[in-house]
Amino acid sequence: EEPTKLKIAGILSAGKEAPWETSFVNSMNRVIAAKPHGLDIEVNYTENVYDNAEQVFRTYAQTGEYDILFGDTAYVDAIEALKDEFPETMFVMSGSGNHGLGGNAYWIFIHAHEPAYVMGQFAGKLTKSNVIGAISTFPAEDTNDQINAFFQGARDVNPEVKAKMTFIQSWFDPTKSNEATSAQIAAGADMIYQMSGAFEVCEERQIGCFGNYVDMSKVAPKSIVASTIVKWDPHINWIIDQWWKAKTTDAEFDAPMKPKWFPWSEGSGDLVVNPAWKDKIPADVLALAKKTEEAIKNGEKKIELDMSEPKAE
Amino acid sequence: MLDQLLQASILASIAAATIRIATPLLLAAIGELVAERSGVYNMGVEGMMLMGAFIGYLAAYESGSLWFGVFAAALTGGLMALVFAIMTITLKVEQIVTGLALNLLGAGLSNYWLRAAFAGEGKTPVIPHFSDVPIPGLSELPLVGPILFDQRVLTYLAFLLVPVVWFFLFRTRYGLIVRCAGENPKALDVKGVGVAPVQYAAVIFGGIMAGIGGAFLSVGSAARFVPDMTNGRGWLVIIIVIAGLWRPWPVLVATLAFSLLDALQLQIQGIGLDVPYQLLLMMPYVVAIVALAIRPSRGGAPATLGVPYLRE
Amino acid sequence: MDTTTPARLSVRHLTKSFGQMVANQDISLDILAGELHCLLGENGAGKSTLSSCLYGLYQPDEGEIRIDGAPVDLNSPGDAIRAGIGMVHQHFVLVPTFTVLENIAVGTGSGLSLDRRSALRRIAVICEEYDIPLAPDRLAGDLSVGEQQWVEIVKALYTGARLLILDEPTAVLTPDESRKLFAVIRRLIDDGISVMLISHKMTEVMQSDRVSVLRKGRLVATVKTAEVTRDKLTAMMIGGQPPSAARAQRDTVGSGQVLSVRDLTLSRDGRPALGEVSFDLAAGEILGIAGVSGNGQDDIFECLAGLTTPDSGSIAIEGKALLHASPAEMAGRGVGYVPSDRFRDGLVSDLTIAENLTLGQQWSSRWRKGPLLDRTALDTNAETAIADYAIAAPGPSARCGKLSGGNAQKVILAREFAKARRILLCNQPTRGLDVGAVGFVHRELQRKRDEGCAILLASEELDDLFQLADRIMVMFRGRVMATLDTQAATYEQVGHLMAGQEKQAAAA
Amino acid sequence: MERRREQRPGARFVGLAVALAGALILCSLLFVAAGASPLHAFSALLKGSFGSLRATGETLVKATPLIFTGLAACVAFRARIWNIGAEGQVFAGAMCAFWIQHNLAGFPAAVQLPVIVIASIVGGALYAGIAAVLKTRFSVDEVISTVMLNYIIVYVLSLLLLNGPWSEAGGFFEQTARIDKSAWLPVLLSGTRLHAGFLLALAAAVLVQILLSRTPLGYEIKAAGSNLRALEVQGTNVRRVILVVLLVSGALAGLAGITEVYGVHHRLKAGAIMGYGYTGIIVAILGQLHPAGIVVAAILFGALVNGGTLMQIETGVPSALIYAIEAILLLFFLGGWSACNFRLRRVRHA
Ligand SMILES: Nc1ncnc2c1ncn2[C@@H]1O[C@H](COP(=O)(O)OP(=O)(O)OP(=O)(O)O)[C@@H](O)[C@H]1O
Ligand SMILES: Nc1ncnc2c1ncn2[C@@H]1O[C@H](COP(=O)(O)OP(=O)(O)OP(=O)(O)O)[C@@H](O)[C@H]1O
Ligand SMILES: [Mg+2]
Ligand SMILES: [Mg+2]
Repeated sequence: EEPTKLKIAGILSAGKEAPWETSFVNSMNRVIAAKPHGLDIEVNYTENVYDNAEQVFRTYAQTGEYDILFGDTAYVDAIEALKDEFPETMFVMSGSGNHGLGGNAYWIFIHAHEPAYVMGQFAGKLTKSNVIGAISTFPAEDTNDQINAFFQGARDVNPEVKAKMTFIQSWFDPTKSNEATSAQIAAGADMIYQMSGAFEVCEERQIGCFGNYVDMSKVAPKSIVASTIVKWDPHINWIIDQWWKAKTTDAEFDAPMKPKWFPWSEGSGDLVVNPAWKDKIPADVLALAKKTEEAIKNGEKKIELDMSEPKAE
Repeated sequence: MLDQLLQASILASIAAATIRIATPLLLAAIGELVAERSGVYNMGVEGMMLMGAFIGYLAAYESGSLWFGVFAAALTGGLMALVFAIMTITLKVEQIVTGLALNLLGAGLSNYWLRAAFAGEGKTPVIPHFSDVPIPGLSELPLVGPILFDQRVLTYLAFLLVPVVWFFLFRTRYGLIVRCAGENPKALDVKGVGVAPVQYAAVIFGGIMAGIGGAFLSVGSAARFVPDMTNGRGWLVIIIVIAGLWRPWPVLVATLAFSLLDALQLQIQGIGLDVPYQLLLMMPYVVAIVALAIRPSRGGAPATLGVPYLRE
Repeated sequence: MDTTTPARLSVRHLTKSFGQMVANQDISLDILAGELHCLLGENGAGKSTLSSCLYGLYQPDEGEIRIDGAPVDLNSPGDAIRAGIGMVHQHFVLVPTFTVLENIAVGTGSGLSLDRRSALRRIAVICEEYDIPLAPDRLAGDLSVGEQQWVEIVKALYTGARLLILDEPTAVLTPDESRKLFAVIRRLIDDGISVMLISHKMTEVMQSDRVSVLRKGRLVATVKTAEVTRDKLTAMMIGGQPPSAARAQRDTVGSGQVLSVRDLTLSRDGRPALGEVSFDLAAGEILGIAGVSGNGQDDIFECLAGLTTPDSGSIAIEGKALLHASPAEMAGRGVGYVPSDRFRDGLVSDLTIAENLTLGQQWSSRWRKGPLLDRTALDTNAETAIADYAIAAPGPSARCGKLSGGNAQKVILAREFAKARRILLCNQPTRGLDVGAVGFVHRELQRKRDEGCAILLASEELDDLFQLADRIMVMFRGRVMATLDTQAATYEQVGHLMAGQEKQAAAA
Repeated sequence: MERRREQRPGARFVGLAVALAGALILCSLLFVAAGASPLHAFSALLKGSFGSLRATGETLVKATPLIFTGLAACVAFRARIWNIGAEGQVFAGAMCAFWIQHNLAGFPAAVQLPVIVIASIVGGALYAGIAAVLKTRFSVDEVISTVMLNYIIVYVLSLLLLNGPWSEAGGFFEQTARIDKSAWLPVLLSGTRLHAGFLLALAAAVLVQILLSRTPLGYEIKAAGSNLRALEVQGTNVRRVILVVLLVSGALAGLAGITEVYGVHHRLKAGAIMGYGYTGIIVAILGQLHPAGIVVAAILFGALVNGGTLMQIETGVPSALIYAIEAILLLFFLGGWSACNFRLRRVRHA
């Protein structure tokens, strides 16, 4: 007899308003609407979990009601402590800071470096000062990959480009992030990858900025050139498939030891150009970006996955 | 690399950033200065700023008016200060502890309310924010014009308040009363002037200023609220008042010094000087400690700061 | 002054208690217009409490206060000021960082601006009328004690008082300054202002028109001063015969220098505090220090107690030089120190009597059992001290903050006498004490001297010095003016020296 | 209104009961505002904190660091030394312990555990010692220095963890690698996470009680809290007292670091040890600066934080509310307690 209901706990490291969490929730909503395997999916979220993970996972697991405990970041310690005690429950961890545990502990990874590379091409082509920048929170593998790809994309189309890098050392401090932006602008940057999510200065100074995780065009209509969009849909679908397989066949949970990630071609991300900027971008640049996107998607072009800490020049 | 730092455009950027970073600190510090001059050590500035930032954002979002947001933030700061005043002035509860409790309250309530207000939306909406208002004429001055005279209204307000508060404290009858409350409240009491009303007024003024300082963060410089967005600025304000020897002009200098270090640190990162940024970020605190340790004068603290006044 | 003069202030059946403690019980008295009315009573008799009730600082539990016949509700000093009452408090209520003008003007006037001009004018008028010397622009913190007292008085007059309450204003004044104060009081009375004066000094009390005597919170009687004698008043106050305060004559002063001080020089905040002070002190001798407070006495004591290191000079105890000794080392040499401000320097209010009796010796093996304090030893010690010094307290574990001034002083004496094997430093040991307590302190000091202890005694009460000291050293502006043999010295001579007048003193 | 002389215990009890009722009503209103039934929320809170052996164990786990930081505040505050720096001293304790322990891989637990405990004491004490030296030698107010030291050490840890000598090989998170099991604080009760640190905390509470009430240092703390000057005049080196008090306070705070790192998270990272210092101050005050009271208050706070998780899962009330509840409890408690010191006086009119 096949299950008709699926109950998921979404265990978020920060609040839902943070872009990373927003992208997760948005993807989850799309999956719920799509009803994979005809399942009625219910999701209950807990926010700001990061340092209290073991207790939150355990509290969910002990209710016995939840099929999948879906964590959006590095929860390997908590999952390792619990996975054998709750063999019927499926545990999910995401991104860097984890390691493979197998069994009922699944590990997914989001890499948005491919669209980030294309954004880098925009930046490299559009910059007048030949100085581009990136502002991020902390250096972490799953953000470093994007920043490195962004810089790489720019350099590949414009060898003159110099890159500036600032970490604001806070998960979310818009004021600091804005000041960091001003500082980079003063240092000559006119194309900035905003990973710490504050666009006020970009808007004011009307320089080119790039967003990530979700489409930032509405947030900063005057300055956003393009945004990478993170889509968890293939990952979530894969997890649900794995769960379905285990529940409908005799197979045990058997998670791979390596992280599961999906390339752009499989819908793990997207690139949205701000409609308001479309006219300002020369046609050849748009064409180049289109071409690169297709090449990446059909496998002709491989973008190096560089997760080391990006450095300024 | 150093020569990069010394370029005119970079220096101008650092100067302008210093003034922006200084604004919320200065607003709150001026308020705290007056409160401490009246003898009350308000350690709840962080909580008041945070609630001010949140309510300012919420009110601006709901009403569509940024100035209404600022007004609501001032009200919120004032209200929290009223709670603080009732606790410490009327009920004589330890001031440091009450301040900590208010910080906790501010953090908890703003975070909770944020979640409750925007539950399910998954995202807090971005609102418009104040933009720069160049002062005609002055803002066109070469070099200093764009730095000093192309700022937000709240920034002008903050800097204008320094001479105003100086005049109030040292040139008016009420200023003398406020200072007397901090130096020897009994001297006020025996003149038939109630100590409590003076301290209430000073503390509430401090709260209002902290609220506006917080609002500057959420509607003046960012355009949204994020949990814990004050990020320790309330504590810095308390340090600034002490480093500024409880006097308006030195407080201004201390505020600018802290802000300059912060601006410098961001600029150095932006230029790409290969110094670990943690070192740069801790710089203001280290410098402050050293400055406090070697400062020549130790005076300035109101004599009965933090001591509740009892007649008997 | 006859009783037909209308009463400026009438108190009827006033009762005020603090918890169980009844500080004022059923007090009824009248202060007439233009009279000098003295309030007399032992420490803790309730004089300050009564004044505070009259000034609206405390609200009486029962009773009625009338001003010029009309009942008033004094809920705050503001009410009192409006009713024409001014008060000079037992302890100064000044802001040291404010100027004299600011101290006087704060809280007065109206409007936003601080009208310095008119304030200056009013102060000048008052100062001229009563011949009070004041410099309005000096910082209150820079003033001498006497000058601060003038500020307090002008402050009270500035608010337009018609009844002035002075709570022990002369306790800190020199004889000269006290005389001057009385001259001012005279003028006030001539102007029709009533003065209620609290004092422990009989010479001053005798100058009043009428005296009200308080004992243990109750009014014993109000009498016309002209109709009583000093002894009668004292008997009323303490409820018995006063102890005789005759100077105990001694033939021999102990031999052997115990303490030798040479050329002690000290400056504080850049200002000279002590200039080349030298003296010797022998076992069994009492050396008195006379001087207006603030003329270096405190500095000598702080140097000797190890609290301050002098800039130059030498201190030797039994020939052993000890210039940079810490308080603990000094105590270790058998030096006991009775500080002038007992609640600031001498006692910890939150500690019990037993604990205060061992203050500073908490690590001594005498009071410890292994790493822990030996409570039994502490308590036994305290019980002995309570008995020996007749300390009025419930027991060893009573907190010192609850003791009256006299009893607090006894706790300090008990501790320091035990510590003072060689030298006892006594700075103002009788300040603010009542007659009974003063007599007790005198007897104890004599006993200690007879045991062979060398005693350095500073007092603003010349009576203390003339009764106890073998020699009197007079200090002025940090310097020794002269050291006189008590037998040969006169009050007048010492008074002149205290005021820095060498010639007149020599002539006298 | 005027101050009461005598406290009747009855009045105090009533005052506190009223304060507690007020706090509960205010919290209930917040629950209602969040769209949850207060009854449901409170019962979830209770169930989550004491509903089972495991829940109780978890509550005690959460209480453990708070006991230490509460005691740290208690020792300092009794002497009226405002050590706001327990936060940084927790970091220092954890960092010092890790610094020494991570070189001891392979040693048996019997060696590593005592080393960890001692190192955390030393680390916390030394860091507090900086504030002590600043206060006694340079007269820098301890409130200021400790607050600034709190900020500085966060960056120092970050420096060490992020591409620093302590960062996890191949990792980018600001944390160390997992600590070897041999250095974990042993679990006391199987089926819970309750670790030996809790016993350590109880022992510390007893020791602090003895220290305060029975030893010469406790005597000095009491005296310093009332009249530091008299203590000095009477021959006690008050610089030493200030130094020792801050060292003891810092040492206690330092221990909170290892209970979290070696008892709960098994990694050194900022998030594991953050916030306990400030909360400890509140715990100390709620516990009336008495060790026994502090243990009770810490367990109460542990229960709130612990139960808050289940409350959020069951009722959807954001767990951030827990902090507001803590603050409201504290404010009402302080207000109620203080209000008992006063009685209203009817002003008679003649
Ligand atoms: N605020 C108070 N709380 C409790 N008891 C008090 C208070 N003020 C005074 N007392 C007590 O009331 C009694 C009267 O004190 P009061 O100060 O009026 O005495 P006094 O006559 O002025 O003594 P002195 O000559 O020492 O100044 C004393 O026993 C004192 O301990
Ligand atoms: N200020 C202090 N701080 C810390 N420890 C102290 C202090 N004073 C004394 N001690 C310690 O207390 C112990 C005994 O102190 P002390 O020598 O004062 O006692 P004692 O009564 O003279 O004892 P004994 O007669 O046995 O020498 C010594 O071990 C000393 O180290
Ligand atoms: Mg008195
Ligand atoms: Mg010895």
